Amino acid sequence: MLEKGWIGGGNTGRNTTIIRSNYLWDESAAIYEHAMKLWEGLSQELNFNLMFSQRGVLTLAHSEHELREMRRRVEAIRLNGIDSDVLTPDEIKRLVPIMDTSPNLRYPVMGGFIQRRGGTARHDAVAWGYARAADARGVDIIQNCAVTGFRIDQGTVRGVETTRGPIRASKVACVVAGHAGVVAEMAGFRLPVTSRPLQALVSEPIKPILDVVIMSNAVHMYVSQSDKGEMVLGAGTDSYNSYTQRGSMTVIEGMLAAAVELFPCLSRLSMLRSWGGIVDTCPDASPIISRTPVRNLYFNCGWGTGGFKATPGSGHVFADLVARDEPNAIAAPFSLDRFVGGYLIDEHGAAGVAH
Amino acid sequence: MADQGAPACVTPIDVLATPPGGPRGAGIAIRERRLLGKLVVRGDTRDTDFIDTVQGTVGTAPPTTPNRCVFHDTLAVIWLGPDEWLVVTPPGREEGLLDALAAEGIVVTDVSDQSTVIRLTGPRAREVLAQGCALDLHPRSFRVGSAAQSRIGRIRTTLWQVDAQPGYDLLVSCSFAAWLWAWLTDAGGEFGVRVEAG
Amino acid sequence: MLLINCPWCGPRDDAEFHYGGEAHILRPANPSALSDEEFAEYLFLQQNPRGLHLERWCHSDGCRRWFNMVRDTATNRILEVYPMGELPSSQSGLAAWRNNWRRNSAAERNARNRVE
Amino acid sequence: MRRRSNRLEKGGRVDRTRPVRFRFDGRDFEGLSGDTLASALLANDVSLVARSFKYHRPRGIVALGVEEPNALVQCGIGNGTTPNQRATRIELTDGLIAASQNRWPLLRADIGAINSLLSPLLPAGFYYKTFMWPPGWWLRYEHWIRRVAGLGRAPPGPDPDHYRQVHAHCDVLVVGAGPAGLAAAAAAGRSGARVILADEQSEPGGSLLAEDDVEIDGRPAADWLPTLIADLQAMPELTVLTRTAVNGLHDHGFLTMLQNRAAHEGTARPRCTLWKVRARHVVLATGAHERPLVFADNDRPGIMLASAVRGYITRYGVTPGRRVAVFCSNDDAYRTALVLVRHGVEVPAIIDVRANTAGPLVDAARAAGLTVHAGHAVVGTSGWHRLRSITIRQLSGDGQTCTGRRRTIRCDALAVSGGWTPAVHLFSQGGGSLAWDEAIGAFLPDATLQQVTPVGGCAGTMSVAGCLAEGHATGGAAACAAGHEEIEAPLPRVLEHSQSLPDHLWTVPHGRPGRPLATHFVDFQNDVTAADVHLAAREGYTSVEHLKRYTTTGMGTDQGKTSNVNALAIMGEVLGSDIPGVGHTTFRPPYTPAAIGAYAGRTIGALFDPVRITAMDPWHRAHGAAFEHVGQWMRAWYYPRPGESMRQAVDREVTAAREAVGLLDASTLGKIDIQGADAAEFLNRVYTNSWLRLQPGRARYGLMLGEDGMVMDDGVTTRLAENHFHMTTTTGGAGTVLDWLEEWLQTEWPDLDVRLTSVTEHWAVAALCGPRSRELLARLCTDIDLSAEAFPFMSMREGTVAGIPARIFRISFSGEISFEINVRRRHGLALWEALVAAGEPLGLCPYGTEAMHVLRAEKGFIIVGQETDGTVTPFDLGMDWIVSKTKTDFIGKRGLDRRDLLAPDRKQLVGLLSEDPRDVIPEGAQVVETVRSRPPMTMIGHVTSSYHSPTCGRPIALALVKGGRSMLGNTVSIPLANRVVGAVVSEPRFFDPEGERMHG
Repeated sequence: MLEKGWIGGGNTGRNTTIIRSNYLWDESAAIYEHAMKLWEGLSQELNFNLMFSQRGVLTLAHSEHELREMRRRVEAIRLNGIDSDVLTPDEIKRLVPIMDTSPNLRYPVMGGFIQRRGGTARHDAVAWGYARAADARGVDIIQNCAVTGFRIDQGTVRGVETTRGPIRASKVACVVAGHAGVVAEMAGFRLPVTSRPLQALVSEPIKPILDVVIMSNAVHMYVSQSDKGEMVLGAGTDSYNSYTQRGSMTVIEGMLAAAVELFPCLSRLSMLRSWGGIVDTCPDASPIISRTPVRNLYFNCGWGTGGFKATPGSGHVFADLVARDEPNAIAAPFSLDRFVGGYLIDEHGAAGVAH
Repeated sequence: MADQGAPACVTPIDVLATPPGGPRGAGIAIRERRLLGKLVVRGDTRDTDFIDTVQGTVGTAPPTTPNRCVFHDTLAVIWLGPDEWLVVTPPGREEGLLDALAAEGIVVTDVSDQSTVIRLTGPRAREVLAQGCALDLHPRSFRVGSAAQSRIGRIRTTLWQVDAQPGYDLLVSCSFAAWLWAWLTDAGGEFGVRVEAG
Repeated sequence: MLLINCPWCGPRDDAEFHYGGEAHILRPANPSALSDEEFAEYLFLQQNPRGLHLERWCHSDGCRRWFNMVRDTATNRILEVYPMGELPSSQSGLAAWRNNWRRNSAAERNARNRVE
Repeated sequence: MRRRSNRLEKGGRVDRTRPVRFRFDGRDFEGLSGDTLASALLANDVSLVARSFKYHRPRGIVALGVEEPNALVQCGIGNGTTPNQRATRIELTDGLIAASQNRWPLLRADIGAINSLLSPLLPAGFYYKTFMWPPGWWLRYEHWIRRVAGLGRAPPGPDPDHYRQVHAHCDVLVVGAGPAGLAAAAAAGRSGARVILADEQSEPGGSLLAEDDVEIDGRPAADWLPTLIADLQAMPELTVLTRTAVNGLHDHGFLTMLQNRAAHEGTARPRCTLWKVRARHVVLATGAHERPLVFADNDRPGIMLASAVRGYITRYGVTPGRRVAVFCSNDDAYRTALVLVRHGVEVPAIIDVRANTAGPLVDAARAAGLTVHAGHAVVGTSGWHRLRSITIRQLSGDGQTCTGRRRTIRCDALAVSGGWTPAVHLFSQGGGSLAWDEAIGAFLPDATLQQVTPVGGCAGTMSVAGCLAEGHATGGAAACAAGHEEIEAPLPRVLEHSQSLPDHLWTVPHGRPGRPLATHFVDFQNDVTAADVHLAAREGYTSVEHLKRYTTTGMGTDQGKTSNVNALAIMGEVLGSDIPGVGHTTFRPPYTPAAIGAYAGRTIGALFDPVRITAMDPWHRAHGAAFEHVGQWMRAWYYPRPGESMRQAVDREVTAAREAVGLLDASTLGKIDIQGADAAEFLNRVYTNSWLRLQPGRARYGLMLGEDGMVMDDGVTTRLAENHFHMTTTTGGAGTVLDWLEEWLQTEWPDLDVRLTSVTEHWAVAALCGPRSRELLARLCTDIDLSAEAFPFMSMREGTVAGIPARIFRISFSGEISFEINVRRRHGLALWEALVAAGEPLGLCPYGTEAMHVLRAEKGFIIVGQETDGTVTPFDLGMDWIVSKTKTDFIGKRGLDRRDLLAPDRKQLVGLLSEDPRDVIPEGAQVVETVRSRPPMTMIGHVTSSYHSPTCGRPIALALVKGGRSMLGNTVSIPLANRVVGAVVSEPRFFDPEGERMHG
C-alpha cells in the first residue's frame, strides 16, 4: 500500500465523520447500508476503538417542497429495509433543545427524518485501525511514497513508478480521493471527476449540548459535537476546482450564519480551526468503483462528500472487484460505463447534496 | 402614495409604510426614488450610428468605459456591460424615450418596474455600504460618476455615486428592495438613520 | 477568496462570479454523428489538472459577461484572463490548451467541421 | 481574610487611581484600570486559576498574551456568558464576573484530579485501546466520557450582543504594532499610501510596552512610543486598529481580522467587528512566542514564561511571586532577572542550561549579585496549588543526564525560557512555506506567492534595532510597490542589551534513568507529556500529523503556540532525526479562536435571506391567505375562510375555477424579453419543438432540456413581433434559465443576434381562469375583442384593463378558458383589486398555489421539479409530441438518444387511482408490484403528485413508474408505514382529456 503522505492524511483525516445510509436511490442505499452493517462490528474486528457512535443523523426539511422530497426519500429508505423515522418539529425540539424550531424563522423547521443507526466515528482511528489490521495481515504499508507513473504494456498495467523507485504488480488499485483525476492522467485516461475544496471547522470544546448529527440542505449546513466537546461544522464544496485545500470565506460565512440561525447559542462560541479537503465529484454526485480502460487497473473515487461514511463498504466491494476482475451486484451500478449509456445515479438532482 | 392619479401606483417600499423622520445628525439618510423610468439599451459601441442615435435621443452618448455613468439633465446612463446600458429617467419619461429609440431600430426594453432606486446619503454612507459591499468605495477609486454592479449583503445591486457628500443611488430588484431597505436601516443603526419621503 | 480580474469590471471578489468549468469545449456541430462514447467525452469529461487550468467564468453579479481564465489549481495563482473565443496569450497557457487531449477528440473534430 | 497583594510599589501602565471590582469563582476582588483579568488575579495572589483538560492538574497563568494555554475562564453570565476566554486577554472591567472551568465541585478541591493519579493508565491514545467490549456498549461509555470532556459551557440561549462586518481595502496591511510593525506602518504611511495597522492588544507598542531596559532616541522605549503613535495618527490615510486580531490570511491578499469592540465601548456597540480586508501588500510583524522548557513537574502554578514575568511587572506593576527563580537556555531571560531585581523582588538563582555563559547580560546579572548556575537544570519542582521549591542539578556535557548532587531552592515562582518561536501562522496559512532555522531553533518563513513580507520577530529578528530597521525598509518598499513615493526618514537610534547565542535543550533530564518523562509537560492544556510523545513514537505515530492527532498536542484552544516546536523536537530526538525531517503541521485559520457570531454577521434573523413578495402581496395578507415558500418567494397557498380546513378551502377554490371564475397571482413566473434578428432561430435551438413559423401575436409551449436530454424547465413563449419574443419560465427556474441562455449565446453562439433582458419583476400577472373569465374581463377591458375567434387560445393582445395598460395572454395552466393579464408591477395591486371587485357578482374566487396544483394535475400538466428531478426525459413524461422529429439538432437531442435513455423499463409518467376513493396517497410514496410482509421490497416507481380532486370527486395521483405506459389498467400497490394502498394505473389525465374547455 503506497501513500504519498501519511496514512489518513487525505479526506479521511479532514472530513466531519458523519456516517449514514439513508440514501434515495436503491444503488446508493445498497452500498451505504452495506458499509453501515460493517461499521457496526468494525471496532471489534479491528480490535481498535473507532468510537463508532450511533447517535443518530437528523435531516431537516424547511419547506413544502422539502417535505415532499423527504417523504419520497423516507418511503424509499424504509422499503429498502433501512431504518428511518419522520419527526415533527415538536419531536425535534425535544431531541435537540438548542435548536430554534419557531415557525417564524426564515426557513422554519417543518419536519425531519432521523436514521438512528447513523452517527459518527473517530476518523483518525478508522485509518489507524485499518492500517494496524492490514499490517497484521502482512500488508506492506509505505508512507511518503508517491506514485509518479504507471508501467503499462499493451493496455495492461504492469506496475507503478514511485518517488522511491518502481514496483512491479499484476494489478493496481487506486483509491486517491481528491487526486483521482491526476492519477488517471498518469495512466493515460480521463475520469469524469472534478476536484474541489470542501471546508469544515470546529469550535472550541464545550460541555455537551448536541447529541445527534444535524443536517440541513436548505440552509446548507451540517453539525455534530465531538467527544472532545468541539462543535464540528461543514457545508458544501466550493464552486471551482482547486487543489489548494483552501476555500472561500463566503462558504464559511454562509455555513456559520445558517448554524447561528438554527442554533442561536453557537453565536458566542469560538471557531477554533477551519480547514479544507479536496473532494472529487462525479456529474451525478455518485462514486466510481470500476475497471478502467487499462486492464488490471482499478479506480475507487468520485465520492464527493460521501467517502468516509462508505469506507468499509466501498473498500470491501472494491477488493472484491480487484480480486475477481468483475464487479459484484453492489459495485456494478458504479462502473465508469454508466456515463456512456446514461444510467446515472443522480444524487444531487433528486436528493439534494449528499453529505 | 401621492401619484399621477388613478390607477394607484404602489412601490415595494410603499408597502413598508416607514414613517419619514429620524434622529438629528443621523449618519445616513435613505429614501426611495419612486417610479423612475428605466430602459435597458443594447447596442454595439463600434457602430457609430448606434452611438449617434443614442446621443440624439437621450442627449448623451452611452459611456463606453466600464463602471461609469453619465448624467444629462434629468437622465442618468449607467454602463451595465460592453453592449448594455441602463437609462434612468424621471417618472413618466420612459415611454417617450422607448418609442424614440425603438423607432430608430435600437434594441431597448422597458424595465422600469423590474427594480427601484434607493438614494443613500450622509457622512457615514460609505461606512454603511462597506458593511455589505466588497467594492473599494474610497474616493481614490470610486467617485461621482463611478458606477458598479456588485453585491450588498446577500443581493445583487447596481450602485452609482451621485455626489461627493457622499450620496449613492442603489438600484435593486423590486422583490429585494424591502430586504435592502431593512439592511440599510440595520447597518446604519450605529450612526443613526433618517428616512426621507420618497 | 479569489480576486478575479473581470476583463470589463476589473478586480472583484470571487463571490461575484459563477464558475463555468473547462474552457474551449466546442459543441459538436452534428452531435448525432457521435457514438455514445464520443458524446460522453463531450458531456461529462472535464479537465481536472493539478496545475494550469483553462476555465470559464461569468461575472454573474456584475456585467454578466463570460470570459476565460488561466489559473494554477495548485496555488490559485491567476495567470491571465482573456475573452471568449480567444486563446491564452501566455506561453504556458497556450501549451496547456494545445496539450489537452480534447483537441483530438471526436467531439471537437466534429465541432470543427462546422468551422471549416 | 485579607489576601497578600503582589502589586508592586511603582511601575506598570495601570491607573492606580482607578480601582476596578470583579468576581472570580464567586469571590470579590479588586484590580486596577488597565489590568487584564490575569494581571489582576496575580496581583491578588491567585496562583491557581484552572485545571488541566485530562488529569485536572492545578494550573496557573503561564503567559502574557494569546498563547496562554492554561488560564481559560468562563466569562459573564446568562445568555451573555462566554466559555474558554483567556484571562490574559480579558481587559478588566467593573463588575466583570469570571469562573474557572473543567473542575467539580471546586477549583481547589476537584474530584477530576483523581485522573492525575490514574495518569499511568491514561496515556495518549488510550481510548483507542479500551471501551470496545461488550460490542455496542461504546455509546454508554461515551455518554460519560462526553460529560467529563469539553471545557466551558455554551450560553443557554440567543446571543444578546450583535456583530458587524466591514470590508476594507488598503495598499499596505501591517499585522502587529510592535517595533517592526510600527516602523513599517510609519514608513508606508509617510508616503501617503493607504495603510491599516492592526494589533490584537489594547494599545499599540507590542513588546516595547513591556521593555524597561531599551532606549530609543535617548528615551526609554515606553516614553518614545507616544510620539511615534501620534505621528501615525496624524496620517489621514492610516488606520490604527487595536484589539484587532488578524485571524486569517487567505488567497490574493484577502485577510480577516476580528476587532473586539464591546470590551471598551459598551454593549450598545457590536461586540465584535469582522474586518474583511483586501491588501495589496501585507507586512507580517506578528512577533514571536516564548516557549517553555520541558522538565519534570514543569506545570505547577507559579511556573511562567520569563517574558511573561517581565511583562506583568513592567506593564501591570505585578510580580508573580516574592522569590522568583529563573530557568533558561538563553540570555533574554536574564533581562527578566534584572527587572525583578530592579523592582526589589528576590531572585534566588538563575539556572542556565548553557555550560559556558558569557556576554553583557550575564555580566550584568552577576554584577547585580545574582547567583548563576551555569550548566545546570531544574530537575524537579514541588508545591500543589502553587510552586514551593525547585530542585536543580548539574547537567552532563551532552545535556542528556545529570551529575552532582541535588540542590533544592525555595521559590514561589519560576521564570522559564526555552527560546522563541516566530509567529509564522499567517504566513503559512497564506500558502507560504517554512524552513527550519537551527540558530533560533524554530521554523521561519521561507517562500510565498503572495505579496507578503515577514519582518521582526516573525522573521527571526529579535533585537529592537533590527525590528525597526526591517519594518522601516519593508514598509517603504511596500508603499512604493503600490505606486507611492517613498519619503526618507531617519532610523531611530536604539540602545539595548546585545545577546549571545541561545542553546536548545529540548528535554531536560530528570536524572532518574529509566523512569518515564510522565510529568514533563509539552502541551499544558491537553496534558501531553514527553512520555506521550515517546509512546506515540514507539507505536509508530511518527509522522508529525499522526503525533498531533494521536497525542492531541497542539490541538487545544491555544493551537500549540507554546508547545508545537518542543513536541517536534522531542519526536526528532526519539527518532534520531533532525526537526526538519519530522516536519511541521499546517497552520489553519483562525490565528486565535474567533466568535462564530462575527462570521455570521448580520445576515441572520430578518436579514438571513430575502423574502420575495409580489405586488399583490398586501391583498393576500389582508385576506388571510396561507403562504407557501417557493424558493425565496412567498406565494399565496390558499385563502381559508373562517373555520375552513385547507382541504375545504382548496376544494372551494378549484370548484370556483372550474364552474365560475378563479384568480391567481402568477407574478412570480420568470419572464425574459428576447430581441434580435436571430431570436426565433435561438428558441429553435434551446427548445425541443420548432419555433421558426410561429406567427406574431401567437404563443407556444416549450420544453427545455439539458445537453443530457433531461427536462430542465418549461414555459410559454410568445412572439410579440418578428424579432421580439416574451418567454416565461418556471418560478424556480427564472434565474437559472436566463443564465443558461446567456451562456449559450456568449460562449457557443456569439454569432447570433439575440439580446436577453429579464422582465420577471417588471410585470405583475393576474391569471383569470374559468368559464366566466371572458365575461368578467369584458367588463374591465373594452379595447380588445375577446371573442374566441378574434382572440384565440395561445395568443396575445395588448390593451387596457381597468384603465391599466396590459398585455393579455390566452394561455392556460388550469385547462379552463384563461387570460393571463400582465401589467407593470406598480399597477399589480390596483389590477387585482379591480378584478376582485368586478368578479364578485360572477362568483370570482381568488385561488392559491395549492388549487393551481390540483387544477393542473386534473389535466395532467407537469410541474418541473415535482414530476421531474433531473433524471426525467420528455419521453418519460409521455410528451413525445413536443420533441421535434424534423429538427437536425437542439440542446439535448443527442443526449436523448443515448442507450440507457431508450430503455423500455424507464420510469414513465402515469396516473394512479387509489382503489379506495377516499384514500389520498401521500406524495413521495413508493410503488411496488408485489407487496412483501416486510422490507426490503422492489420499488418500481414513486408518486410525484397526489391530491383530492373535487372536479373528479375522488383522489388523483401522478406517478413515475417503471414501464408504466405498458401497465395501464393494471393494479399496483403502495405499501405505507401503516397500510397498503392499492391503485390502478391510468392515463395521467383525469379531466377534459381532449382539452376542449381551454380552447372555448
